[in-house]
Amino acid sequence: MKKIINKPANFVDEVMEGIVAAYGDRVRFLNGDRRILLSNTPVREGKVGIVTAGGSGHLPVFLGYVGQGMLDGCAVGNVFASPSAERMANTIRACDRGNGVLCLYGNYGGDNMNFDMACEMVELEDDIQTRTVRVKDDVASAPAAEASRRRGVAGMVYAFKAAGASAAEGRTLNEVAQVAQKALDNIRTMGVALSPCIVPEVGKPTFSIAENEVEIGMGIHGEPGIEVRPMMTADAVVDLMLDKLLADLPLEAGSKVSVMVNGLGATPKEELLIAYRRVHQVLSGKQVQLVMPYVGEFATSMEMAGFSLTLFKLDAELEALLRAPASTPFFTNENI
Amino acid sequence: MKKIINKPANFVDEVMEGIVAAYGDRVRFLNGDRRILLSNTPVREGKVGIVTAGGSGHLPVFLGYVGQGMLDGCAVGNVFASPSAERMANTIRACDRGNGVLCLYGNYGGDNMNFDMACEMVELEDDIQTRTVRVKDDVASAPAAEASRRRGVAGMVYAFKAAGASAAEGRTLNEVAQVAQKALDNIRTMGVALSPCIVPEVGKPTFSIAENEVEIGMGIHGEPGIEVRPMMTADAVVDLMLDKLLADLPLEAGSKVSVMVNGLGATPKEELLIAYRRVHQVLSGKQVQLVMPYVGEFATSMEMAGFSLTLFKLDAELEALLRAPASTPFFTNENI
Amino acid sequence: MLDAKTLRTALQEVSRTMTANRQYLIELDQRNGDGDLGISMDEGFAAASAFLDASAETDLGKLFVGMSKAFNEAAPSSLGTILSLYMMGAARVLKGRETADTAALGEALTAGVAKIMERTGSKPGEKTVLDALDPAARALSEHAAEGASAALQAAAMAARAGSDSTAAMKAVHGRAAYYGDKAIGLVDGGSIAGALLFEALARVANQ
Amino acid sequence: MLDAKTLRTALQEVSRTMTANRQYLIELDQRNGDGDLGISMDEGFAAASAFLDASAETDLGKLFVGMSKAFNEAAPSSLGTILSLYMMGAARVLKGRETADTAALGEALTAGVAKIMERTGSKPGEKTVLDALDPAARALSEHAAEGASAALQAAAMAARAGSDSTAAMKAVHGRAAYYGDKAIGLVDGGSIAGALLFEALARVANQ
Ligand SMILES: Nc1ncnc2c1ncn2[C@@H]1O[C@H](COP(=O)(O)OP(=O)(O)O)[C@@H](O)[C@H]1O
Ligand SMILES: Nc1ncnc2c1ncn2[C@@H]1O[C@H](COP(=O)(O)OP(=O)(O)O)[C@@H](O)[C@H]1O
Ligand SMILES: [Mg+2]
Ligand SMILES: [Mg+2]
Ligand SMILES: [Mg+2]
Ligand SMILES: [Mg+2]
Repeated sequence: MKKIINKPANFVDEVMEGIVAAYGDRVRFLNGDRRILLSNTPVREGKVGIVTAGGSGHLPVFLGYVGQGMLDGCAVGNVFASPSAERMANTIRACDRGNGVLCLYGNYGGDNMNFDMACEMVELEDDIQTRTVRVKDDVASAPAAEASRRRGVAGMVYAFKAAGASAAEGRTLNEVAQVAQKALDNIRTMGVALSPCIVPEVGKPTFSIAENEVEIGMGIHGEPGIEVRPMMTADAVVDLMLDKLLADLPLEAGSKVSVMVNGLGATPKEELLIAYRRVHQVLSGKQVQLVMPYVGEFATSMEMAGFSLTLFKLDAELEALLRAPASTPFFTNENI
Repeated sequence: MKKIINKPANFVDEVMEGIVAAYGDRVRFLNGDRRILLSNTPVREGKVGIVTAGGSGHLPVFLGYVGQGMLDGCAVGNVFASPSAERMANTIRACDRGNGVLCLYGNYGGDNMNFDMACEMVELEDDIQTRTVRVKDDVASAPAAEASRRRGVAGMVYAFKAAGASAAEGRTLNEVAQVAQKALDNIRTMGVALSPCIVPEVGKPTFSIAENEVEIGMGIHGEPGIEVRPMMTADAVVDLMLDKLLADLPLEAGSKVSVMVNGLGATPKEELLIAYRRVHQVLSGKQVQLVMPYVGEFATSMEMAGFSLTLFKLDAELEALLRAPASTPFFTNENI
Repeated sequence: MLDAKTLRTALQEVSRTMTANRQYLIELDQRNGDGDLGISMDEGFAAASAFLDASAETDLGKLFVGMSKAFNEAAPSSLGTILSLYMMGAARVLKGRETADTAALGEALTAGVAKIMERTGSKPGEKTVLDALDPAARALSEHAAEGASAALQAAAMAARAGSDSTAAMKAVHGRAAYYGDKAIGLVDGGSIAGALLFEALARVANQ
Repeated sequence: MLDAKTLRTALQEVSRTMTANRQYLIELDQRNGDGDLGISMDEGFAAASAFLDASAETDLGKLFVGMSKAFNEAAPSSLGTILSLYMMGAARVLKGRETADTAALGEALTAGVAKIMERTGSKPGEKTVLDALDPAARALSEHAAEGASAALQAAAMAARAGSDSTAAMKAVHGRAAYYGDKAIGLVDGGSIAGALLFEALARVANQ
């Protein structure tokens, strides 16, 4: 296994220590718990808290979005595994400023069950109001008719941004939850993978992809996609992804969209730009206006090769939220 | 070959088109030449120009640093190959505002010869004053006694930042060149590689690294390093790199340093943070103060796995230059 | 007779079993999941066992609550969380008791199964751990009169048979659901963890 | 007799040769460089040849300047740039002439070698293209009296022998220098490109 790590069992703890070593001025652990990261940025009194949680191995998701204008706190589990309900509850408690907390996270079994338990705990034990919005943007993970089964992938970054901006404005918990849901209703993602990744404690790839093949629709933990295809050109892959995405989220002429081309970990920026070029060609051809491009690594699967494409259809409200300033150690839209 | 590309021969042109598709508000081609990128950001009258050039395949190096507070323009060649002297000369011409242009680039044969020719051309044909500063930060590429043979790697990003900030302040060409050289005198880099990369037009890896081995000191085009070692822990690799770097650039107790942990392309951010954690441990132990961490991908070799470590020793002047605002489509220090 | 001491012994054996099967469970989960099953079962049961080893508590209900929490802390994966729900469900029945006979244990584990179903919306027949846990609880209750050893033997056989039967099923929950028909023919990894759990309990009861 | 027409024919043959040897040169460069040698030789000579095909110019000096520029535009790699310096050096000698005999060509190519040495600080014996180009220019001048065909034959043999001799040398320039002693025993890829160049010229002169 070729990883720059020490003991596999210490992987997550050491990553967390690295984050605080580098960015200790802006983020901190909750009471020394190396699985809970909180923002140090001062926020307005009574701001609605925004909390997420999920497995490790997806940086900048989730920890990377803790900071100004985005998340107040985040709990992480082991690689690809949910943190415990207790840790989620502690995170919620730390992020409540009296007006409740939005739990905004990807739709995965373990996370769902644990967040439900955590919300129950803080409501019963601490009288903290919570709302839950689950990210289900991956069109490849279930057909539109079963959209509630879909997984949450890179589109969650846009949701963090929109919800974070609306909370920073001083909106109520219900309003923030509504805006997160509205954003998500306009967000769709699809990914392709070229190579697997290795969970450090497992030590070898969970799955394999043949040298001449591409997994269309694969999930960020290696969940199988829609089909395995012989390796295709960048343009052909993008066209195929756009077809699926646009079938689910039609973009009329004149509409505005922010496009995210997200590298899964091992794919060079050069290739992401070649993909963006094609998206731009196709959507411009449909008279769709592309604004605020997100090209880079926003939600990864460690060393997996491949990328995902996210469309975020904007109206005036969503665009303003997307443009609002945000700054975390791993993300800023200052130059987007 | 598993790359998200179309025709290998079109690789660089399509990357360039992707950059302008995404960031056309902030950068542009020079007269439609898809190998020369210029900044659109307005700068002060008579500002000294800063220009670089080199082979493609290292994003964000070099193109990614064209923008506010850094480079005025950049010419690129094919993957890992210098652009032509004519293109360099055109870039210099476009970036001169009457007070001359600093050519700041990595010390590679092709780039050196072509930049020399380009400087001769613009001096003879256009009366443009130029100064040349070559980046030679890679301690693994030659012993200290032959430091002038060293290659330029990730440390050039710090040099772009320092020179860019000093030019933005309105300093003269000589002053900007001096500051670039002073920064470089305080910058050292060393890299390790775990896997090779593929030049698209070549179609297969230039070299191989055994599954259980790590190349200590390998260059960003796969130039061989100091030694091949059995795979080591993150801490052991970092310790070894720090030893080499500190032998070349001693850091006394009380000194201040910005550390860059730069992923070569396929190495996950998690691993870079584990490496940063160790650097922080070791240097903090020596009473060295770490400021402005650069953890991420700043100078890559497409899909190569591995990372480099750069130390930038700061005095008050260099620290102020490093803190000065910079914003390009690929880089901002707003959140560093 | 289940009490704090036998519970401790039992969990030690379960924990050893999961450690021994760590790699096997990882590989099972890699076929149609993300491969963490072996890690979470190993670490979850180790934590539950460590909790019991360290606790002076004698109330079985409180011990089950503690195990549930320790398990969730250590292994909050899907199956880990489901098993801590299972222990939490059983805890309600055992609350206030320092001992439990086989019938009471059967009742408790039936409540555990119900708790999982209530919280996940899943039911037996959907290719999950429930296909092992549900028949095991039923068998335990049915054979309670025959004594702990025989009843747990029956439960273990029922769990294993239930697990075997998942091969023919189509998954509707969790990661396996994404594999659709591709996973038909594969036994559900979670149900195998369930069978291993009851087989370990049966071994302890037999000693 | 060298003139615009024979130069054009010669460059077509050189270009074909480099295309045919593209993969071979890539592989040579991969052993102790970055693998682009085949690409740059193929593309550089193709551009130089295309320039000649398209040009109505008859002044050999101007044709060499044009080739040099076209070559550098298309192939600004280390060796590409060195070869465009070579052509630029030769251009100065040929300036103002519409024809050149073998002696004049020898003089021009000797000036090309000098130009490379002046601009790169390299000299023969350092495991580079100079170890092919320098002996080739000398042989051409020495055998000029025997006619173009014989002289170019001699130049090609000298270039190849010079290239062969690089195997024993230690590189001090370019990427190969980073390989230090590891590259001893390997022939320099650039010198092979030099040998291929003169072998192609000899073939044309022989027709
Ligand atoms: N909704 C559910 N209801 C019941 N059992 C489930 C459910 N989801 C998953 N499981 C069980 O959990 C097992 C997978 O557990 P685990 O590997 O922890 O999941 P993941 O890694 O996807 O979070 C499955 O084999 C199945 O038995
Ligand atoms: N300084 C130099 N002087 C003379 N020849 C050189 C020099 N540097 C490199 N070469 C020649 O160029 C060849 C490598 O060319 P090329 O592959 O274009 O280099 P790179 O890819 O490193 O830019 C070498 O084989 C050698 O013959
Ligand atoms: Mg999991
Ligand atoms: Mg090269
Ligand atoms: Mg799993
Ligand atoms: Mg080369």
